Amino acid sequence: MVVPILKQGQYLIASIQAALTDADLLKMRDALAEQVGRFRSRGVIVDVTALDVMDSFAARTLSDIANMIRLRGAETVIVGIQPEVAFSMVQLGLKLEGVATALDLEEGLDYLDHKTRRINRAPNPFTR
Amino acid sequence: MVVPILKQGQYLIASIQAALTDADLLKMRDALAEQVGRFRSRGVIVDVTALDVMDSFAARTLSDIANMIRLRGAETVIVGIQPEVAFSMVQLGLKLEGVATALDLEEGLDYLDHKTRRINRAPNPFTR
Amino acid sequence: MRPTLLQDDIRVPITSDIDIVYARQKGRELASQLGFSSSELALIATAISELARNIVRYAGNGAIVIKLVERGEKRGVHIVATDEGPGIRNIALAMQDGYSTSDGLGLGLPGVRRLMDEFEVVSKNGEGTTVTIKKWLR
Amino acid sequence: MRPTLLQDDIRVPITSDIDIVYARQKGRELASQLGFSSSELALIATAISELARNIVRYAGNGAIVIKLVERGEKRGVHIVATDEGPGIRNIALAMQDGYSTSDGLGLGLPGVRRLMDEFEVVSKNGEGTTVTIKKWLR
Ligand SMILES: Nc1ncnc2c1ncn2[C@@H]1O[C@H](COP(=O)(O)OP(=O)(O)O)[C@@H](O)[C@H]1O
Ligand SMILES: Nc1ncnc2c1ncn2[C@@H]1O[C@H](COP(=O)(O)OP(=O)(O)O)[C@@H](O)[C@H]1O
Repeated sequence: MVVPILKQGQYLIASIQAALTDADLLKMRDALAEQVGRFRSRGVIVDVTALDVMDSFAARTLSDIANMIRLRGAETVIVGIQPEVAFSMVQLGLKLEGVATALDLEEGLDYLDHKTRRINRAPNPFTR
Repeated sequence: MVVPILKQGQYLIASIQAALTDADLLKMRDALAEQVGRFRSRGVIVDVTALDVMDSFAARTLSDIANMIRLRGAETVIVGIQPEVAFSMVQLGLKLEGVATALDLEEGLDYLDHKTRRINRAPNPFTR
Repeated sequence: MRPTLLQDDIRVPITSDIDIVYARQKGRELASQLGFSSSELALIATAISELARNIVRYAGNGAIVIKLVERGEKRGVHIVATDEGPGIRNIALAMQDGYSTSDGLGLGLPGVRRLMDEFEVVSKNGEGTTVTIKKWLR
Repeated sequence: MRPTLLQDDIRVPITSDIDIVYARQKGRELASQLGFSSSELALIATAISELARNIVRYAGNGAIVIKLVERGEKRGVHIVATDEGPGIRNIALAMQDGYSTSDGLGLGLPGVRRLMDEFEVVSKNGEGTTVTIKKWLR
């Protein structure tokens, strides 16, 4: 199952499905790194609302993605980690350190708007 | 005894009582993880002013809470650790690493305002 | 006291990464019949995911067996991850947070122990690894 | 020199997590009669909390006995946490910071030793565990 990646304005939005294999996750990682360049995206949202389990491989891949995307000059935010998934992650010892998180898509967009505004947009406040 | 959780603007405030059992603490943890989503809160304050003892279970649960809440996209700050409780914690070897702390409720609110402002408020600098 | 079996067990052969997903879905399904909370189901599914991945990564193939069991008053789920791979050279090291012989996070085995109520690993050099975990209904 | 008892001791049966809170409150109450500072009372209550939780977690049930004692010039509080649980398999390991057979932080026993003036643990496989701790008034 391939993760659909949506281009929305300056951002890319990847929506992870429940039954995602390791290979699918790695494909998503590579697709995001490539498309950020192709579309000159400023930010990436990975929506994990539907994800049933965030194990150490998924957590590691998400943090790899955030690091790769940063090196490509864009920001990443993970949205939609459910309470029970957050609980399992914490018990397992996964922290997603250095990776931005937000409640849902809307908050994630807010985060990116803010995070990328400083750098990318409106160098002159009077033009806003 | 259930820990009362107050919604104040964008924040949730949980006030821990002295005689709190392990089960009460875990219930508070789960309630906070859930309510942060329901109320779209940006921050959580856990007020431990009244807590008589912070043992290894309480410390561990507070740091789990902070990690879970962060995965849900919000910030947590622990406020009101009393001097003698802090002293016991240090002797016991508890560090609350990676968990923000503040002197009291007021400082905690300040901390959250500052920590979440970046992301949430004042898209237009002239309205501030 | 040996736990008694509540119903037929499920055996998921593990040979590739699709099986990891399948095994954890099956585990969740079976455990939910006992009435575990959604948080507990997530813990159980996560534990299966970690053990199944270790089989694929370190042994190539093996199996996950999931059962519902009863011991005295308690009912729970009993999961065995087994393979005939190279075995774990140093179990004490493998149980430490952060220890990995591959490029993993090294949180799988110690993390699974934290997630479950009971945890046992038996491994013999060159003969394989068996990890047995249990979670009891509260 | 054996310490002499200053007044009746208090015995708190420990079977569930409510008893942990009750035991530490009782310990604080009794110790405060000797005139311990609030910092010392917090240390004592914390130590009781850790030992009581270990009883609930590892032995299922047991008791905490709290006494005020006198030895020569010194007066202090003397606490015994006792259970007939499985015992501590390896005491040397259990006394190390960070060692836990459950998902604990592994700071309970070594931490309690740091909190108190005297600390002793006796444990026999299959027969239970007794931890005795003392804090003297300065
Ligand atoms: N089924 C297995 N067969 C052989 N070795 C294993 C197996 N499972 C785990 N190991 C060994 O134990 C180490 C720790 O495993 P784990 O804690 O799951 O972390 P990770 O898989 O991230 O390395 C692995 O790096 C590997 O060397
Ligand atoms: N009363 C007890 N009965 C049996 N085992 C115990 C008892 N108390 C402690 N232990 C063992 O000693 C280990 C270390 O205990 P402790 O330092 O309190 O840390 P934690 O409880 O966080 O594991 C425990 O993990 C357990 O294996």
